[in-house]
Amino acid sequence: MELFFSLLINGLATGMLIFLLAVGLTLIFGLMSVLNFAHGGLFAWGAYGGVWIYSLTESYMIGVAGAIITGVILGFITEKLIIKPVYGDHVQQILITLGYMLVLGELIKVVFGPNQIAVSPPELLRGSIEIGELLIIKYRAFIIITGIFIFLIVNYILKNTKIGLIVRAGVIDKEMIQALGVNINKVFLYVFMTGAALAALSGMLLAPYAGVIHADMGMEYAILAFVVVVIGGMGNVTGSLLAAALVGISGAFMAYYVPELSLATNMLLMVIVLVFRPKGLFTIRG
Amino acid sequence: MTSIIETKNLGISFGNHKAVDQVNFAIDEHQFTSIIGPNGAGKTTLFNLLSGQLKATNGDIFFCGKNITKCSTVERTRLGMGRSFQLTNVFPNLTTLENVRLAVQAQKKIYFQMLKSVFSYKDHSEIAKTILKTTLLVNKDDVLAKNLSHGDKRKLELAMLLALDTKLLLLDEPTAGMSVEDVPAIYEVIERIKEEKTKTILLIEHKMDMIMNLSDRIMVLFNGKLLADGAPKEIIANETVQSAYLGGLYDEYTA
Amino acid sequence: MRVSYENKLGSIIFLMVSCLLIVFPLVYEDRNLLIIFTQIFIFAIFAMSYDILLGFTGIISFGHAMFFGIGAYSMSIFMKRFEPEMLYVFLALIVGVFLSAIVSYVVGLLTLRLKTHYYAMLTLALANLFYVGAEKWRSLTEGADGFTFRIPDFLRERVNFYLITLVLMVLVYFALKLFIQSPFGKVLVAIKENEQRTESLGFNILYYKIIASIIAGILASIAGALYAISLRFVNTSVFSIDITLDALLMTIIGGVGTIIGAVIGSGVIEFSHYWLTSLVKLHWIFERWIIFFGILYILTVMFFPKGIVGALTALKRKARHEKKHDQSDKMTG
Amino acid sequence: MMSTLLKLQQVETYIEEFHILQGISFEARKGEVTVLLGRNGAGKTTTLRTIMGLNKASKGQIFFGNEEIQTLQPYEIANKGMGYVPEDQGIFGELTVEENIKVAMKKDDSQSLERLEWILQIFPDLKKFWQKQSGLLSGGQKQMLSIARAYVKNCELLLIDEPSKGLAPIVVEKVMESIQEMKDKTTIILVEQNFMMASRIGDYFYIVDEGRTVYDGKMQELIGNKELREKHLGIA
Repeated sequence: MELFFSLLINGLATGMLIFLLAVGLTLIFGLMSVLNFAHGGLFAWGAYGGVWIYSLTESYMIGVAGAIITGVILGFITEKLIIKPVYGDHVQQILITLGYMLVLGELIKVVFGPNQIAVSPPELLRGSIEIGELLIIKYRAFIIITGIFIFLIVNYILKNTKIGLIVRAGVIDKEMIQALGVNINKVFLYVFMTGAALAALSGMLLAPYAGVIHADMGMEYAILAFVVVVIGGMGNVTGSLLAAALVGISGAFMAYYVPELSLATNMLLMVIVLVFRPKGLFTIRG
Repeated sequence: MTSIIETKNLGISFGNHKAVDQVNFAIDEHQFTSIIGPNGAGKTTLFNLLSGQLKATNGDIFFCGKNITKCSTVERTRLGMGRSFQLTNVFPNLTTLENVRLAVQAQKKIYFQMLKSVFSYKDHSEIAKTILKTTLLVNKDDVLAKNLSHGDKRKLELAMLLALDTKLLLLDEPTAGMSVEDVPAIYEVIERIKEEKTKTILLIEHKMDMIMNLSDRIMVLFNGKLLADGAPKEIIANETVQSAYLGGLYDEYTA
Repeated sequence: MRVSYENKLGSIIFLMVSCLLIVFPLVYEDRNLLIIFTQIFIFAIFAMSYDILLGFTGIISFGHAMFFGIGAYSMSIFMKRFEPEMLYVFLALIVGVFLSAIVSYVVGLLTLRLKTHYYAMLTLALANLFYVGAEKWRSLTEGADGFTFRIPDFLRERVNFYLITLVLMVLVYFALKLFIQSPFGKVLVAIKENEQRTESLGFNILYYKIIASIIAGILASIAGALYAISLRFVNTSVFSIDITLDALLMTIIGGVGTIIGAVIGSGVIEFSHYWLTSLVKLHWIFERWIIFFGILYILTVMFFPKGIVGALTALKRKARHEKKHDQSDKMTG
Repeated sequence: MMSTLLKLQQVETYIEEFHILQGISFEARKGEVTVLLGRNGAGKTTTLRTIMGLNKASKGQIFFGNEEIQTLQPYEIANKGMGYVPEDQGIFGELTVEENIKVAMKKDDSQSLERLEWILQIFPDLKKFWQKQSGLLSGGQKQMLSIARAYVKNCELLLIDEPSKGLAPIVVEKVMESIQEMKDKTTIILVEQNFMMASRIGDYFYIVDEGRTVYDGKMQELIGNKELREKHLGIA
């Protein structure tokens, strides 16, 4: 039982990190049908930017803020320079964003050096708490809570605010929302920046969890995020949360019981979903 | 006399909407039939059902007596049904000749040959060139399809269809989106095909003069149903058709 | 028949340059240059195989490293486990080709029905699976550390290996030229241009895509095997995304859909790589030469999507066009 | 004579290479219902889309009030006071009726709320299904929602594309009545194939053919003239 919970929490924590990455991907795709292969690069930059500020200020929270700001700024630049020129051309988008991913990774090495950097959690989040028999590592609990918190915020914004309403409507019919007086390009820019900020936050949260950060860390998580986006359905935030939890938890259990197959399971899941339910496991369309 | 294409209670629904509803007809070989009807009557949907782009929700389609309801697009083409599209649908970065040659290649069933150059298939090029002549595209062999004028693209579309050498031609608005000046050329091409008397043609069109001159028979679709079916003269005289076109209660004002 | 004329011209130049290259090691002895050229030939084969997918069939695969890696590991493991003899080199090649064919068949069957972005995503993920697999299966691969091995003496001779790779590249080039001029190749181009239309002509496009990806996979595996021989070392990096990116960079910078573009791209990139890293003494930034390529690549995709070869032919065509236009302007004007 | 609100001058539009509008000109006067008639494929829908900026005019000018709008983005045109009801209604099916309306309202100011209240009086069904997912509405209700949504956003000119399409006759009647009621509040351009419906609420008509206007006049004139109708609208 103890092992079960420990694996569950472990998996959930990973799942939340993937979810934060997947939110941006799924909304960006839903809104403008842009598939951003460089999303993992923004994730890595968030980690480096955040950790750098963390080490400078010795305040973890300022580090987190730094990561988010890094994400926002990079998101802005990326949308303007890389994504905007190739709206509507899928082939170009795919080719360009992958190349941009490469550049982002190399730029990290230029700015922060090619070696990996060790990161530890802040004082407050070190160690673990005991609840009865159960030993919970504090930092993991922190990630899970943050993840759920972010999900609730995103959900609240989508469901209850004007901009959220516009985003949801835009995902359904891009043309009509413009005919109702909404500048979709501006909305898309905001969504892109938000997505980038969340990716950066995810990277920053991962840093103390994994213990080290390195320039190529983006790809592995980006691939998991792709898996999650596909399983959850493009444009579906709740679907992404469920899928991320599924991928994270099944990954944790597989890694413990059949470590050789842990990654293969996720891939298999994605292949099955893509072949049989290309619109995603959690998508219901009327 | 067996008909070349026949439908029995053919229909398709999207949700609650019956786009094509209980359509029955049989067309004889070498007949020229036009399908008319207002927007959204289900003409293109009917074509999609016949050519296999869409699967029928009910009813059957027979081609030369064979039930083809479950056949794929590819199978139908190979059986002898060719269709042109409402939107221009050619290979933009290939030359006119290459476009047609691909269709000839498909007709000759050269599918997986990968060790011989296409240039060694002299007969293919010859056939392709003959067809380009029929479709008034002489001297345009070397032009990339994307650089053709809109009218010429539509002709190329017809040329590719002819190259497939199918018994049945489904022509979906060959003059759509065309400047007025370009229309007579397409008309001429279709007339030429008709005069060869080797093909059965089913045409969707709006240009009434064209339909009246070419058709042996006209079918009127309205709200997915076959409203009328007969010789052009009968159709003109048909009151129901008139009112369908003008929207419901036409007689209200004439009475 | 202007198109085929341009094609022939390209092939003739290619053949002439190849002949020069055959003589080259006899007249000029520079070990470094020999190695670079060998690398270029190997990657040219790899890039050409990628061009079959991207340039001719319009398939964007982000998992081409899969096949490169399979070839490289087949060769390395054979050389390590058995004697470094030519017999085993051939056996390893055959095994690598066979495995790649099977993998590309299965992958293709499962995924080639999907839309472009799903396919790209899935191949990226699958290649990553191989990468992780190689890292985990240490008993066979020794993971990221990799292992060295010995190769037959005949191949140890740099000039021999240089000539072998050169001849192979020339053979692949002409085989592919023939392939794309064949009825089959024409259908591939048709698929790239307009899938739906190709289908409505009566071609079963899934078969074509699968066969194209099998051919590309086989050639990539041969390139991978040669690569392993040239290094006498292998590690998991042969499965990494960087390898796929190399193929992407080379075909796109050289010019997609031209075959010769892949060769040119390989040359340009390998040479500039060599040149840029030699500048490290001047400034450390040149260690990160890949940045320059990344930026160059992005700019190419954005502004010259047809690469070097495409830009050159466009220039030529434009010049010819302007001439024509001048004349016709006079006529109508 | 009432003042002109919208004016098209020799507008040409291509969709890809399709030359759809080949120099169309017409005007809509304030407070009137202007009807565009013509057989399908004539370019009526494209005309509305071009006015809205969803298709770009390659030549010609479009004046809205005194302003040229053919180069503006769709959202800018919408914000100038244009409402658009597309042929397929353009309902956001996964959103509720309320959300569909709210997404169109710029602000919750008193004027917008007033408009909302008024339109809900005309379409009581919408009020009844206020919280219902709009994709589950009937065809007629979707049509009403689309019209209401276009109207609440301070719209001076309403473009309605074939509101009768795919609806049962009794529902058509209802939709038509409501459009008639809106005549006092806003100017309307209506594309319609159903001549009966168009003739009841239209003030002025244009006949569109081959992407041009070929005939125009007062609706009364068309109703009383069978020959004219047959020439331009009939199939003969």
